[in-house]
Amino acid sequence: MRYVKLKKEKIKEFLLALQDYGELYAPIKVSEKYFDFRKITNEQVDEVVLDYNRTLRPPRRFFFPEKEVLFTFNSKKVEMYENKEAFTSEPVVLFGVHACDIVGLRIMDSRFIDDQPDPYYRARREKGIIIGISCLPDEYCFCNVRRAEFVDSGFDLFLSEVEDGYVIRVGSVKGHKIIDATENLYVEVTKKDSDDLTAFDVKKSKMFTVSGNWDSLRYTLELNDEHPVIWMRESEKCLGCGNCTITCPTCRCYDVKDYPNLDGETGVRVRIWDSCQFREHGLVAGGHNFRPTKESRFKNRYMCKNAYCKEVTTAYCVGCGRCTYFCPAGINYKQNLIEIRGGI
Amino acid sequence: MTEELHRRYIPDGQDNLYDTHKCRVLRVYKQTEMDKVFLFRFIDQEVGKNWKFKPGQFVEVSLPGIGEVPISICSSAMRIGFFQLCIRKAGRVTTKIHELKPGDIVGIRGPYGNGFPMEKFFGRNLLLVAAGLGMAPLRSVFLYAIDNRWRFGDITIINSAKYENELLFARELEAMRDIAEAENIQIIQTVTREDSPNRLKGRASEHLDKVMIDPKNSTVALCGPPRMYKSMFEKLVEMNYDPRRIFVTLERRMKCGIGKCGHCNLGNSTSWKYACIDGPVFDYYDIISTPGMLE
Amino acid sequence: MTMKTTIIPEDQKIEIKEEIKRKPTIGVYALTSCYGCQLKIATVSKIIEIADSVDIESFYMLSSASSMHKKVDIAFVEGSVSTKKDLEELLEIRKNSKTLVGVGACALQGGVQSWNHGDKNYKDLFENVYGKSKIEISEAIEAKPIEEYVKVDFRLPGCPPEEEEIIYFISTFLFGSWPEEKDYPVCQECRFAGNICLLIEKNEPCLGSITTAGCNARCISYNVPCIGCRGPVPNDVAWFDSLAKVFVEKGFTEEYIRERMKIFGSHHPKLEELLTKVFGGEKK
Amino acid sequence: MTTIKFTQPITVDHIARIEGKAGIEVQIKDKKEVEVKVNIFEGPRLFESIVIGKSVEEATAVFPRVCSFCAAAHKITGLLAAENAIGLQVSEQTAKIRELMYIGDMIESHALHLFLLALPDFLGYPDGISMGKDHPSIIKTALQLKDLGAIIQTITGSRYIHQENALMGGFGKIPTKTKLNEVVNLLRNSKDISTVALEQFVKYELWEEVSSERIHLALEPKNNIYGIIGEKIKATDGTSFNANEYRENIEERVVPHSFAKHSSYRGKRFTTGALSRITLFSSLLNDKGKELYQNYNNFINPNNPLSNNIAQAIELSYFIDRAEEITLEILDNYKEESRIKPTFKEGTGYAVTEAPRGLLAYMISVNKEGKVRKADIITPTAMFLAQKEVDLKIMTESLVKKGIDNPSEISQKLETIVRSYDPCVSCSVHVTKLGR
Ligand SMILES: Cc1cc2nc3c(=O)[nH]c(=O)nc-3n(C[C@H](O)[C@H](O)[C@H](O)COP(=O)(O)OP(=O)(O)OC[C@H]3O[C@@H](n4cnc5c(N)ncnc54)[C@H](O)[C@@H]3O)c2cc1C
Ligand code: SF4
Ligand code: SF4
Ligand code: SF4
Repeated sequence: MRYVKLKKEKIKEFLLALQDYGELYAPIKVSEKYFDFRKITNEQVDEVVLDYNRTLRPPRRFFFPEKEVLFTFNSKKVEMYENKEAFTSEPVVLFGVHACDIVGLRIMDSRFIDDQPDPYYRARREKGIIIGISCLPDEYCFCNVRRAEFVDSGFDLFLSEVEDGYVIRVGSVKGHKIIDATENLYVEVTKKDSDDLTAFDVKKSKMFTVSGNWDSLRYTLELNDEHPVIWMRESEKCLGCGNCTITCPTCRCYDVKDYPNLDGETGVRVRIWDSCQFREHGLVAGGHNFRPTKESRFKNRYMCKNAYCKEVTTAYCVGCGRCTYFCPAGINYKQNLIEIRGGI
Repeated sequence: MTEELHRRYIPDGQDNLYDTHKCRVLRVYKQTEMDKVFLFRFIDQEVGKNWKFKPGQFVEVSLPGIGEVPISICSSAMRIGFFQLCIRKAGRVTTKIHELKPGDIVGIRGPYGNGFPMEKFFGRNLLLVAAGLGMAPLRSVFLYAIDNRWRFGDITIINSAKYENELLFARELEAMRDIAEAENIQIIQTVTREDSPNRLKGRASEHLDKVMIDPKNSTVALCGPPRMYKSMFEKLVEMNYDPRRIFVTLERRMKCGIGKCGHCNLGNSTSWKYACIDGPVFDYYDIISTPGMLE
Repeated sequence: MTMKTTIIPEDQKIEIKEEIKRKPTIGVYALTSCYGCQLKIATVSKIIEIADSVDIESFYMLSSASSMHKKVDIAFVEGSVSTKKDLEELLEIRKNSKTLVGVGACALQGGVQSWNHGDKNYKDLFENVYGKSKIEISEAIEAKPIEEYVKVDFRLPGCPPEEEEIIYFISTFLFGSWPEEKDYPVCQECRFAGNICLLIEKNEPCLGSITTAGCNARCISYNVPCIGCRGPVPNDVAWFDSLAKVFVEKGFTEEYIRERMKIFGSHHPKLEELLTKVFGGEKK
Repeated sequence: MTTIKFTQPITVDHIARIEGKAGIEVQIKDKKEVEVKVNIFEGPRLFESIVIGKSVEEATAVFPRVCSFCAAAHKITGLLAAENAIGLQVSEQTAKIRELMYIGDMIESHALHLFLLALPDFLGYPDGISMGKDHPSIIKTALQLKDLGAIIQTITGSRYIHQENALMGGFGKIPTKTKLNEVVNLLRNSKDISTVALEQFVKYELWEEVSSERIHLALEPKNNIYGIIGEKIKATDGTSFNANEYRENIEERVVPHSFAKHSSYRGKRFTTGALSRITLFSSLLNDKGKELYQNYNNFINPNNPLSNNIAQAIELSYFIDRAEEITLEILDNYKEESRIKPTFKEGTGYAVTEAPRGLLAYMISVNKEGKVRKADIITPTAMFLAQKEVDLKIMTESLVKKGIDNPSEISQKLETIVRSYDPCVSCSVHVTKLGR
């Protein structure tokens, strides 16, 4: 690995420089409690927040947009024409991604690239630039037990906070090129910085409210598939609104819909994020629903998120805390998992 | 039929895995009031020549502007360049498919799914149990077995439906009766909801005792509505069929057919499966480790 | 020892008849409403394209050549049944149409005029406005969704409906297919839009989570909590009870919650049942 | 009494190309005595009753649903009355943005009425769409102007029908500067088409047969700029009264043939609308407006309802200028503001504004929790309905006198007159409590 150091006062310049590599997106404060990755123009670099808790919308949306035209078609000719947008669009430079979200993206990759690549996702992802940043957990975070509190791949650059700046780890050829081109921004990494990094890690690990790892959780969950209380009690509160899955950095479900035009001939085939919390997710022709109740849909998410993701970590959940933070019904996913586990 | 087919989602000559190949409808046969059989041929002969599938696999049929649906291939895997689909009019897309006439074109991608591991069936007796639309994928298995008759022991097929006029491929099976006898193939057709002079009465499971093949050394393939599986499975085990040699095919909602869209997930956190890539054919070990599969 | 496959008797082959293609005929009708749905249909940006691709037989707001008695392929009906005359007209429209699309909150949920459904006696409400005077032109009856009287084939929700959906409906019909119903809530689109959640953050009585999606969370994008104008999510997934509990925690009273949910949901068959689960038997 | 119907009673079951459901019924006795009824069978929606006991904030969200054509008018008038009831004073900027939104409604409604509902009568088409086939440039102009009005309402109110963004105390989100600048550009680009409607209508003569004396009522605009908001109502008979006295001055009564009530001003029938506004306040128009008014003065006969089309056409052009002015004023003093959350106390508030079709009056009374105790709405259509019936009667009589007895010819003419009023039937059936 290659390390350089960026002093705090150079952050702005660094962000401005990043604009040369594509459309820059970074976290900004959008309301009292919320942050979101938004497009950053030259005037907005000051608004970029470096110590946010979590963003409203997950980073996957930059590579797997909420709504995306897959094809335009001509129904008379029965022909479909690939939408080239994903291939021709500007690369996305995503600044300020937390470790858990980087793991989240790699989980997305495992389904969308590793095994028979989805061309749209891959095109966007391969040209995209990911710049990670270190963070400290709040009470919603449990990335540590998900083995997602630290990453050593999946980013181009990673900024780790030290006292007067950031130590940047370079994680890819693209990362090297960015550093090479902006060499004058950096200083050497010192022993003090290295000590700072360790101190930061120590501080961070002490802030987590859970410890160890939850690798065995999926077995516990399976054993509690018929838990007498928790599923019913919690799903009763659920609004079925899908906020948990939409904000989740690793949810991948999508629906495909054809939108015809008024000419009776052409139109678009679109994919839209779906959610297993919606009724139609498990519905098949003839009206049979494999997840007919709110409880069964509710449970499905817990099972999916805790299933084994052998390609990346140990589970599809990275412990970012979004599904609790953004649940209007105040359902505490982390707490529920703890309850099922019977301990932290 | 090699294992290599299983993971090859992108047919040759196509770089977008969601793109389709044009296929022309050659013939349309009415099966029942709700079901029609369509015979397709690839317009691009090259594609057609190289296009192979395994019994139990399915394709995504696409009508631009209406949508895409997964449909099991019901014809013999031995015929190159042609395939048949038996389609029930169930909703938006299938209704539109039912309006197709010979000469019309649809988009096809696939084949998808694991299909039946036919080579594991070789040298054994074969029991096929179909209920309703379940006959569609099992017909493919059945035709495969007939085409490769020497590789199998005795064969029994049970075809069931609610009413006589809903029995799929009933006439075809009927027409085969003579040959079947000569070939040691037993055909049982039964209806559950009415008395019919030509058919047996009752559910498929009620006629298992009539099956002539020896449970030992047999492979069973089940396909039908999920609710039939559980009792069927128990009964078969009771009758000494080897549970490890019972295969079922499952239906789930599917949008992509290739393990991306997430709709067909089933199971719980230790056995999280996608019906489209891990299935739709599942075996005993899947069944015991994946709750809800037989529901 | 192989056998030839695909033995299908010839007589099962299907006869092919060529259909003659013609433009579908449509009618746009109103019962009692604000005429907003018709206005919206009349003013969609692609109205000229629509007019080219279908034959508009009736459209009262736009054309004096309109008539209830003409046969049409697709009838778009807005408005609630609020008079005996409305009902007669509705039955006539149903009789003359192959497909009937209920349009808007009035037709589908009874509209805001149903706000008091189940609470106040209709006669009192009426007399409050008209006194005891007799109106002979037709008999007024309590506003009801059209589905209480006739079969509705498709539902185009909204107060008024969104342009995108109007075009989607007509386009699918032109393709010889039909539109898919949305049965997920506004929250989905609200997150897509990157809005903050007014319910969580501002404690606003947002009905997004029980309201049918399709508006791209229009109001919330303007910081205005959803009042549910697209009607409760269909297919029994509008969880009035769970949301009521959240509202109670935020300090809203039972009366307020019930009344807010009733603006566009008073005819929902499950509303009272689910609210009773939260608030107990007697409603205040 | 024998009724001699000279072939059959002339009835128009359902007048098309108006907003709402109404019919005309004409009885002609002894070839001269004419009785005309405008039957309004749009079902009642009882707005004033249903909001009782409800939170006033929700009530103001429901009021625009009285009518889609003037949703913004109902929204804003309702908000003003509600704010007056609790003594809430909004910021100047809020008032301006509201006025802009209201004008957007005016532009949209006038454009729709003039081009799509009224003009086909004159050009001889059953509807605007078939008219558009032969006159594509007219329909293009119509849609452009309608869009202009719609866009103004959308950026201010969130959409052009039922603008949820306008709330008590202000807006959920105020339009951005970028959006406002876009509107300014659109307005500027629309100036050259702003008089197309006027040029069309002045090709046709007013039917003199329908002229008769009438009283006009209109709101005296604040700041002496021709407009929408004001406090005092003036009448052409020289009288005037304050908005909060409207219930003492305008009386409503139920008639058996209509779910809309008939109104009178101090016992006399009267009319209201663009023609009334222009009759009373043409001197407050801007220069261009005044010029148009002068140039087409022959076509503006206060006693002829058909002149209302001309008045609307002049207004359409004027309000495009006025919208630009207001938008620029907003931009000049642009402030990031959030709305004032209302605090409730007991009170009664009145508001009268000029809706596209004329005076719109609201009274809302709330208790200390902010629940509606009483509400009262009088809509323009309810106000001019009685006068309209008289006009139709006069018209029929003179046609009969001339020996015209072809029912379809008569009914065609009558419909044209009805349309010239631009009646808003949905509005009119939500009417007030009786003056009990
Ligand atoms: C592996 C597999 C094999 C199948 N084989 C056959 C077959 O051989 N013959 C046959 O007639 N049918 C078969 N089906 C069922 C068939 O896919 C559905 O009947 C069809 O999708 C209904 O679509 P529709 O648009 O007509 O119905 P709608 O109810 O209008 O469906 C709406 C949408 O839901 C989706 N959907 C609904 N039901 C299903 C479903 N069961 N599976 C996946 N998506 C669904 C469709 O994508 C469709 O766009 C099979 C399904 C699966 C999963
Ligand atoms: S965010 Fe909360 S309320 Fe909404 S679906 Fe998820 S768990 Fe249910
Ligand atoms: S099944 Fe549910 S939890 Fe899993 S990826 Fe899909 S939406 Fe997310
Ligand atoms: S603001 Fe309303 S619509 Fe949006 S997420 Fe929250 S509850 Fe749902």
